[in-house]
Amino acid sequence: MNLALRALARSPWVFHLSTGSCNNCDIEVLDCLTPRFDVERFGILLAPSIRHADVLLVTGSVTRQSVIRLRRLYEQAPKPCLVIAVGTCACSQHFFRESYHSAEPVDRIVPVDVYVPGCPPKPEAIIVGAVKAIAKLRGGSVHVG
Amino acid sequence: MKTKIPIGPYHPLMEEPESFLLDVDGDRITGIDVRLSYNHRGIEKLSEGRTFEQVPFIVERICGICSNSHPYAYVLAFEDLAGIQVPERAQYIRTIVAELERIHSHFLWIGLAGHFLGYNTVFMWAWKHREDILDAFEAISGNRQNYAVMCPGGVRWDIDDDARRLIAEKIDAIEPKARLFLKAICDDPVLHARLRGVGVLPKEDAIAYGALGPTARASGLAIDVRRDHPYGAYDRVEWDVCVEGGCDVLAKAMVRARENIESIRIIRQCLRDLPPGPIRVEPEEAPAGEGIGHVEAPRGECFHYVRSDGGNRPIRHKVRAPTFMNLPTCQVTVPGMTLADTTIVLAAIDPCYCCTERTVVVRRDGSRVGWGDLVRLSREKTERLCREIRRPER
Amino acid sequence: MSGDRTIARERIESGVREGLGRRCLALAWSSRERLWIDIEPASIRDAVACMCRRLGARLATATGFDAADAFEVLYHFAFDAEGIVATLRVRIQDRERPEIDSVADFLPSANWIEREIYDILGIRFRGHPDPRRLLLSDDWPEGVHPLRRKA
Amino acid sequence: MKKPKVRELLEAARILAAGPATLPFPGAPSPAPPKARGRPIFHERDCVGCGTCAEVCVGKAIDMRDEGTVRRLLIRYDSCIQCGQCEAWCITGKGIRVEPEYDLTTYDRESIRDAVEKDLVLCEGCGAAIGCADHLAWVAEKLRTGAFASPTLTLVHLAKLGLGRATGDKIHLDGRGDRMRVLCARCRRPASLL
Repeated sequence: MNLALRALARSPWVFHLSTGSCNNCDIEVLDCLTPRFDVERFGILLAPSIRHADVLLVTGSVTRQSVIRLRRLYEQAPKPCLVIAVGTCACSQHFFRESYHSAEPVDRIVPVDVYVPGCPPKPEAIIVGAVKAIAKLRGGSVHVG
Repeated sequence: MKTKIPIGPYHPLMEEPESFLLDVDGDRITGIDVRLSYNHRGIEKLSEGRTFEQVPFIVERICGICSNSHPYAYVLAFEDLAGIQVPERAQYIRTIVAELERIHSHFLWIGLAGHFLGYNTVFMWAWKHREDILDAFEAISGNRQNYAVMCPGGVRWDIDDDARRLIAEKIDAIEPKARLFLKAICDDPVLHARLRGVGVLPKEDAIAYGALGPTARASGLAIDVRRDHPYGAYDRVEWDVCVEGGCDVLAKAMVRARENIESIRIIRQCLRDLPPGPIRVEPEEAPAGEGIGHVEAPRGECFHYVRSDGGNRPIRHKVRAPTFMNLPTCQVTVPGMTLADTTIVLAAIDPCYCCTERTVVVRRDGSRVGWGDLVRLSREKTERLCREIRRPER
Repeated sequence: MSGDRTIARERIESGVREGLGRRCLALAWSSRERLWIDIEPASIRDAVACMCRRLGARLATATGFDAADAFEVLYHFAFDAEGIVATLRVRIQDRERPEIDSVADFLPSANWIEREIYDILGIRFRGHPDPRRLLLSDDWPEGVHPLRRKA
Repeated sequence: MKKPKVRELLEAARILAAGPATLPFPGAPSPAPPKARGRPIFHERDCVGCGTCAEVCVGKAIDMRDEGTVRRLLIRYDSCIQCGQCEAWCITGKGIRVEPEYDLTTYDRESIRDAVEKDLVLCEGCGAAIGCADHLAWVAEKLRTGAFASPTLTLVHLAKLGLGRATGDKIHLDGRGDRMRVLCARCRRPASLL
């Protein structure tokens, strides 16, 4: 593992992107930053811009209007970039599959590394997701490209 | 110098995507335009493919923060359509859950407002205390959010003695915190310097734009669905409608902080008076017809219209979320403000885009001033004010 | 409380009958708090003005509905002081070019409501001050309206 | 300026005295309360394979498929919104149960699923699936003596109890002599009337 990857694994910066969610997952993601769960103790920080981020955290069911933005943001992200899909919407779109304004699930648009299903997932589950993402990074099997 | 500044749709802290286009002259904002669609998911259409029993789960996912208000308005509309009388105990449980939700939503807002103003301690404290309410929800309904409490004809989860004790405990724990925030908003000089006279929505404009909830009540418009169109157990408990005449962001903050106290009062009385009995009636076949249900969500009136042709699915389900009416008021409140004040003025209506669009997300490209920059500007202003206010005391 | 409600109901009913006159085609109560009024599409501006200005109602929202043979637009008004929700129903018979007068010029709260109905049902509001797309995505095809029934 | 600051400092001191609010998770487990709605799990013993859960599932996460003599119910957790409808409507009340287990994180969303397989009863006349053996036996037990009105239910129930043979090879229907056989509704008509 090279130095950049090692540094990344020690303090991943996360860019949070909502592609048409109900807000629950987004709030649970923010909840992870608050005292009860406090992921900052693992060096995880929310990044203000995708260009500074190591992890793209996607919530929501990917609407028609947001699909281009999702693709573009992933292109702008410095690689390697991990993608975490948080919530059942982001994993499979569940009933939003049938909606006229839904595009495709996140993993058809960008490669997803870790899925965190749940509606919404508990903050604990999101933390497990982050831990698994870092473990994957250490294992070196991340999409680099 | 006149410029156009796009904000959003994606920025680091506001959890939802939205896009504002500000016309700016120097540091002053002269116009604002809003673009929705990023969060539009087509829920009204999805509803038509589900049975009346399943619809609450869909509307619950319109918005995570009002994940009780939308199902509540829907079941009221369904009960209006089918002429169902809901058991007394269910009415009380519905009221308790609705008020718990209001507390958690207002704490969330107070936290975010604190963050935008540069008081991150407030953000951390408010969100920490909010966890207590979420714990209570998890114990009653099995989920921290999306409680799935409402069902046509009653409620799905009972509040037994253990849950009752737990809720009472959590309420007792959160009350001093709610009072602390209320006092801070009442007498903190920095907050006053920062919020008074900012984002003014005169009463006439509030009426013209059809503002709802705390946004309307902060402009002296005394409307509250809970009192005006009583549902649940609201006409059986004592509480006050919180109205402020300030019309500015401070007044909106005051209304929310005071409503926390009122909600605690309502929950205490409901827990005390919780009558025994069944928690739901099996709804019979819905007749052809139409029904309207509306409830006071934390952000204002949440309005649902349901139409049936006698089958087991709605043929039309209309959802009107409070932010849909509140957001256009930014046409009045934002122009004339400085860039540093924009964040808090926009945040003051407690916008909820997922509700408004019931379904989508957006973003503009090209050079853009991010929400992050605006939050930074906002914080710098607070710091400056802090220094100015501190100085005479030395 | 119930006594007050009866008086309020009578007051609103007579107010509507006086204000709308012959434009009111039908008027019915479905329950103690729900009033339904049918009017002609041509008189929508007068009717909305009467409800909001003369009777002091608040426009809660409007619902568009594709009733197969016609389009319906339902304007829901809340009388907060009386605890009553009144609904004005208009039926637009022209399925090819459904049109109705906009009320957004004198009632800002109707602005987004009408834009939304245009997006999802394609009912054109004559004289709308800002008839742009509100809810649907930028790449949504023109002339397709998701809540219309398939012919 | 001073008074509010004193009040907030007091609060800060109180919080400091109360100790850390942060959960030790993931260092220590953080179990959800027993009522929490996590993932639903099939219980083979109590599931009768009726398919109600697939019918009521809001997220369409449960898939029901009949293949040969086996009915397969499959729940995909990447589509499950944990609403608990499947458990609420389960006809035995125990066939699918929502467990408070919340950690479903995975690298591959195809891997998170649970399935149950149930034996189908096929019509001896046409070979169409009538229902699951357990389901028919469950209905027969509910109906008690009333089940004797239906040879299909009776035969399947008796076979379940180890008395006799329920399903056999496909036969050629020739009138009332075939009434005491396991038949679907469509084949039952000619067998009873002709």
